[in-house]
Amino acid sequence: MSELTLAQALNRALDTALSSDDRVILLGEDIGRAGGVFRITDGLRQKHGERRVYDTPVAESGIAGAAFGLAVGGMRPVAEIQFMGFSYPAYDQIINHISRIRNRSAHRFSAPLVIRIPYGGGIGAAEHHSESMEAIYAHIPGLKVVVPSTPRDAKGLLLAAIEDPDPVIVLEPIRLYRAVKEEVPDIYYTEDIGPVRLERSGSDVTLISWGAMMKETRRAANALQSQGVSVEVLDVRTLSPLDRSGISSSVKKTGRAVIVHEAPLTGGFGGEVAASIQERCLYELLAPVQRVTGWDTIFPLKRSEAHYLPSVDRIVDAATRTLEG
Amino acid sequence: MSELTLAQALNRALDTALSSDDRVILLGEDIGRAGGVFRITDGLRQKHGERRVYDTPVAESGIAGAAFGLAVGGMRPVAEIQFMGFSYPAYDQIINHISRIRNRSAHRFSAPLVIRIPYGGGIGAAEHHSESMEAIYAHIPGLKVVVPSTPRDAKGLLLAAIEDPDPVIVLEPIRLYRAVKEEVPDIYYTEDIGPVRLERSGSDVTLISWGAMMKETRRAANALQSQGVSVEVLDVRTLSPLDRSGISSSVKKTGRAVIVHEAPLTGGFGGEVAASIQERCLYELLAPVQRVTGWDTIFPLKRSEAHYLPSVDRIVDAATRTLEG
Amino acid sequence: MFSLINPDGSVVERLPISVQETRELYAQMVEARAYDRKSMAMQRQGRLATYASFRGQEAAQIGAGAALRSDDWVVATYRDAALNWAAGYPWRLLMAGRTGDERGGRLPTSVNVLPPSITVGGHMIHAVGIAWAERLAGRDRVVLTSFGDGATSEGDFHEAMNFAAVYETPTVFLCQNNGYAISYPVSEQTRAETIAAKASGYGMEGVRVDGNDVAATLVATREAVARAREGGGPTLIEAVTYRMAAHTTADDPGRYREDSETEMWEERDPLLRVRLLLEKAGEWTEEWQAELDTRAEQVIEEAVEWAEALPEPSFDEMLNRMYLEPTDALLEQMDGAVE
Amino acid sequence: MFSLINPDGSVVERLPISVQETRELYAQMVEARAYDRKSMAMQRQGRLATYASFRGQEAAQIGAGAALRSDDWVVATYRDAALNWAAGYPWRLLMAGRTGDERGGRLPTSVNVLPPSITVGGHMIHAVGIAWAERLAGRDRVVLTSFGDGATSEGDFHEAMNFAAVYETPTVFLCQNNGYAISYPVSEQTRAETIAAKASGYGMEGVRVDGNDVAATLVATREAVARAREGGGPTLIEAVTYRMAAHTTADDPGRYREDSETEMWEERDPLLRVRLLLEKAGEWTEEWQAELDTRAEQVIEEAVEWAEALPEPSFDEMLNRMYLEPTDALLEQMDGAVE
Ligand SMILES: Cc1ncc(C[n+]2csc(CCOP(=O)(O)OP(=O)(O)O)c2C)c(N)n1
Ligand SMILES: Cc1ncc(C[n+]2csc(CCOP(=O)(O)OP(=O)(O)O)c2C)c(N)n1
Ligand SMILES: [Mg+2]
Ligand SMILES: [Mg+2]
Repeated sequence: MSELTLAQALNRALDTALSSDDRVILLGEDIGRAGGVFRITDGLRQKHGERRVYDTPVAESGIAGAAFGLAVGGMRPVAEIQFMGFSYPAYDQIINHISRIRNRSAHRFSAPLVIRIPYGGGIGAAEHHSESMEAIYAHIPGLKVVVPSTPRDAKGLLLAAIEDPDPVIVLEPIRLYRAVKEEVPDIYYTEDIGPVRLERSGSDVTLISWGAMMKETRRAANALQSQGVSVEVLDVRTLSPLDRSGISSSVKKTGRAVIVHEAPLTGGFGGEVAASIQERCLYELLAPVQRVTGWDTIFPLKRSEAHYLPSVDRIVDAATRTLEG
Repeated sequence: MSELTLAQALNRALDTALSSDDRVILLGEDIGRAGGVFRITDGLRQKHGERRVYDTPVAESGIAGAAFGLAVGGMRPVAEIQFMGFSYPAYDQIINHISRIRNRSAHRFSAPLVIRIPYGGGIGAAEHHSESMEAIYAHIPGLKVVVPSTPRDAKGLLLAAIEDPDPVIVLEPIRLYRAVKEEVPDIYYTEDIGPVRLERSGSDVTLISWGAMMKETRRAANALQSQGVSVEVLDVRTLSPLDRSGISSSVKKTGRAVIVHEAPLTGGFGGEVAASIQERCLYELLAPVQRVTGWDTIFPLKRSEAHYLPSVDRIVDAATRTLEG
Repeated sequence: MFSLINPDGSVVERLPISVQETRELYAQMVEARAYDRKSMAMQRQGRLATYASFRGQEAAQIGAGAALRSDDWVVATYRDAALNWAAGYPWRLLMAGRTGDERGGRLPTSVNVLPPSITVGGHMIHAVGIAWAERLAGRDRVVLTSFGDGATSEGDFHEAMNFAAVYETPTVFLCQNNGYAISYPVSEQTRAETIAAKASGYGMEGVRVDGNDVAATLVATREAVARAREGGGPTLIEAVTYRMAAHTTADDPGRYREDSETEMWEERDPLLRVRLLLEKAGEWTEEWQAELDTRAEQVIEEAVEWAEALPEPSFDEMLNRMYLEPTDALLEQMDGAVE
Repeated sequence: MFSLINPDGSVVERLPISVQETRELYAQMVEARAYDRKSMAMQRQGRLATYASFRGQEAAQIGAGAALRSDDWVVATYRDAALNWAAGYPWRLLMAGRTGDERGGRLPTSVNVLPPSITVGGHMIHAVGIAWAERLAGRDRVVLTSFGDGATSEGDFHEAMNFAAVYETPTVFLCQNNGYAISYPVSEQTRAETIAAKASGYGMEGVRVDGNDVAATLVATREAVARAREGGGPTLIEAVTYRMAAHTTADDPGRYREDSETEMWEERDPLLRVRLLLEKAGEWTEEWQAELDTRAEQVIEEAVEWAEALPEPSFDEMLNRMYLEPTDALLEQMDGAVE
């Protein structure tokens, strides 16, 4: 066990993967010499060599497409896209090739690869550096999408993603990279892709979130709890495949749900979660499922960031509304 | 008035726009000499000249990006992407530039342009030629997305899109291009971007759909009606901005809703619609909002197409379930 | 432009391939053309989904295919059935794909060919990644990727060329310049004199070859393959050829090209010149041609029968192809499905 | 490589620009450097969001900017503040942008410069589209787009270059090759000898110029602009320069380059050589320098004050910037907002 930040846990996961599986190679912009803009690959090129950790040209479609080829050719590539806002040039490769080769070849070929994408705001970054467009990935058949929010999950889910026989997008919450430390096993271990993690049990309302917004969600849970509300908290962790039964069994119990995400409301993945809840639990619902999300705007620049990010107050407020409903 | 197919109505809209506004120019692959793979631009280059209707290299990002520049430079470009499956290379231009220049420049610049994208299956086409990924566009702030399902709407919405001061994606349902004819005014007219169209009034259940699936939805409404069910049918027409009040006022009345779309279930835009309905009408809902959608699979090749497309039976079935619920 | 056999069957210089090899190449082109002919007929009868004819491009495809070792890779397009077949893709699977059946992409494990790419431009980088993987694994396989003139306009062409050059992957880029991207002539697609000229911007070797000359294409590809295999990195080959038929069966070339152009290319037919060459050498007879034709038709007929006899693809199969193990959502959808 | 002024201030050939013009260029470079210096300081104090220094690249930017007519367009990047300013973008707005305020992008309507592009590669095609629009409108404006060496690896570079050549748009492509894409050296980004060599693959003119030489950059850009204005189509200019500072304030160059390299480039400083040149001509004095410095600092200080005095951006403003008219959803969100 070591006390690690989420960033360090990811670094350890990659280190472990490189050590334990010769087929694993890393590629991405500035991940070699510089160790990545967030230092997630720090030291890995020095330790594992130039033939395991590759700097690439600035060409995201090329990175994803090369990773596809590497995977088809028998490797286990782990690509880094520098920020989610720069992942869109790779979208065509992801949806049209990476997610489809198993289907197109009726299982003859597959693309077991990982694309790591730092996402989300909260660090006052430049334009395009704070995106939360997980919904556009979670909608792609043939792809899996995970979003860890704790150091322990980060290592376990990343290793599971690398092991997975199908392509996995790993979304890394930028503002949680160094926010907390947690005891993380030093050994190789995986966390199952799929199941939500019940983070706190309660009976009045279920708070449902993932990734970066877990921080505000946990704080809101504390605030509500101190007001005497019994709160259940779910960390969804995997957006695709979505653990609908895990979510609905909680909401069946509490009768109330608040979904929290940072992406804009309209078309955000919270819509899927809310739709699934009412499909499965309508008769148990005591109030409408609430969504606390980013506004229907582009993520703003630094001076307006606080206007955009869902606050603890907004979550508490929404939960309170479900209790009044 | 002329009896026109949806394809012809689009052609007339473009013709009218080219005639009435010098700033309008068309660009896209094979839209000039060949008149487009679906012949939507048939005859327009001959009529309006080479400086109004441009064939482009096979480069979708380039097409979208050039359209952006043309719009910023004062033109009103209407770009065609040949099939939705080939729109993904343009996704970066659409989300990072086209939808953002107004925000980035605090209204100094804007990108009043239209991107026409044929979408949807049902014609036994090759891979990537049957996509229904409207959700990835409807989630983009700063963008509008319309989906006509009738010839009259097609002309009016396309002209409204060309007039609009902001960028608009026009999704054209391939399998409705030539499916029906309708009286369409010969004059210049627009249909408002935004409001849903109430296609049929009823009191038991609301069927909600858009674009290509309107055909099956209308048939299902007929079938249900003949079983004595009073059906209300909404053609959403505009996915962004979404007419939530139009939808919820119908569902408040009927207490039951079935959403129909062709895209895969998970992360499809039906999630947004269902979530919004339960937010606004939970206490009026007599049964869970049902979604009848494509499966969570890649759109299959010809021989499996019937397995994939939501059928009239599935819609009737879902409606019946809401009536039992 | 590098060429060896003139349209009239005379040779530019002594052929570096044997008569036996030339006969074999000819036989393959005949077989490929039979496939093309059959596919066109089936398409008209509504038995195929869509079909993109390669008539006129047989030399480029068969010549390039012949330059490969049986374990080399091919990453090609919807128009490359002849090339894919030359690299081991069975006709029956190619045909199954065209009927609209994903099972057509389930290649035998001994064959290193990807199912044809339908998107234009996206697949070339795959050939770079695979070649990279082969080198990392310490194997000396080469990866050939084929694409059209139109594909060179896509950004993905640029990124693939650059990655291949930067990482010195054993990739051969074969551009079949057949004059058109659907209706858009190559003369308008780019202001470069040739497609081959684009190689230098990547510090890559570029060669231009008569793509209707099977010997020239073979020799040029062989050189590129040898260089790649020996660690000399990638090459761009532009094979100049012509699409004799419509783009696909949905296209009407009358809208954008003159019949006279097509007729001129008819004279440069890739099969004709080899027949003439062999005839002059006393190696072609009408009987042999009849034999080739009969055998080709029979082989293709068998492929058609096989493809059309495949059982109806099931609903569950469709859902089961998404992941190695279906997700809960897919299992639920299989259970609850009212189709 | 085209150059006019040597690092020691001697001239390669008689300068085609006047002394007065040279003094003016020097003054502009001094002012730009003051902005850069101030920005670096503010970033360290946490007063800016992020900052990408252009120190070392003043000649390339000021030289190119000086080649433009006041109504020409500029479409450039996060590193191009000096160029943007030279084309009319007020310091105060550039500074407001860096503090993290969208209002920094609200240029005066008389200025045809786009807010700096943050994505690498995506903006060049915009310069093609704008130039195309200008020609369609019958105007003779030229559009200059600036980008780095790293951007030439993006597919969008390829598509932009090709569209510009195909449609013969009046676009000037200025690549500031500053040696690195963050940590990745240009020598690894491509196997081409030069960036300028990439032009020929598009049938475009390519020129290579000493980007630390303000006169050479000005002259080369002027030629390209003139050709574009006269309908001669686009040009690619590679301005060879060096990024003296870290990529941004979050970067640590010690991880990927030697101090000795940076020191070598210090000797090729773009301001120094012009100072030496003017000094030799009796046109530079310490007093003048002091005057320039003082004025520059004052101008920049005013810009900072203006930017920092902007009222807090409101919540409604954020929502109101999405469309010309806010949608119902946005209006609802404004009404119901609990921030
Ligand atoms: C990304 C993408 N854009 C557009 C298309 C539609 N399309 C299919 S083939 C084709 C032309 C391709 O021309 P070329 O590369 O020369 O190949 P050819 O068909 O001539 O063999 C186009 C535009 C596509 N399949 N993929
Ligand atoms: C599409 C995209 N990918 C990645 C990035 C992250 N990034 C910012 S600057 C940069 C390097 C760009 O290098 P270059 O084009 O040489 O410009 P320079 O910074 O040297 O001026 C990268 C990779 C980005 N902004 N956009
Ligand atoms: Mg072609
Ligand atoms: Mg650079």
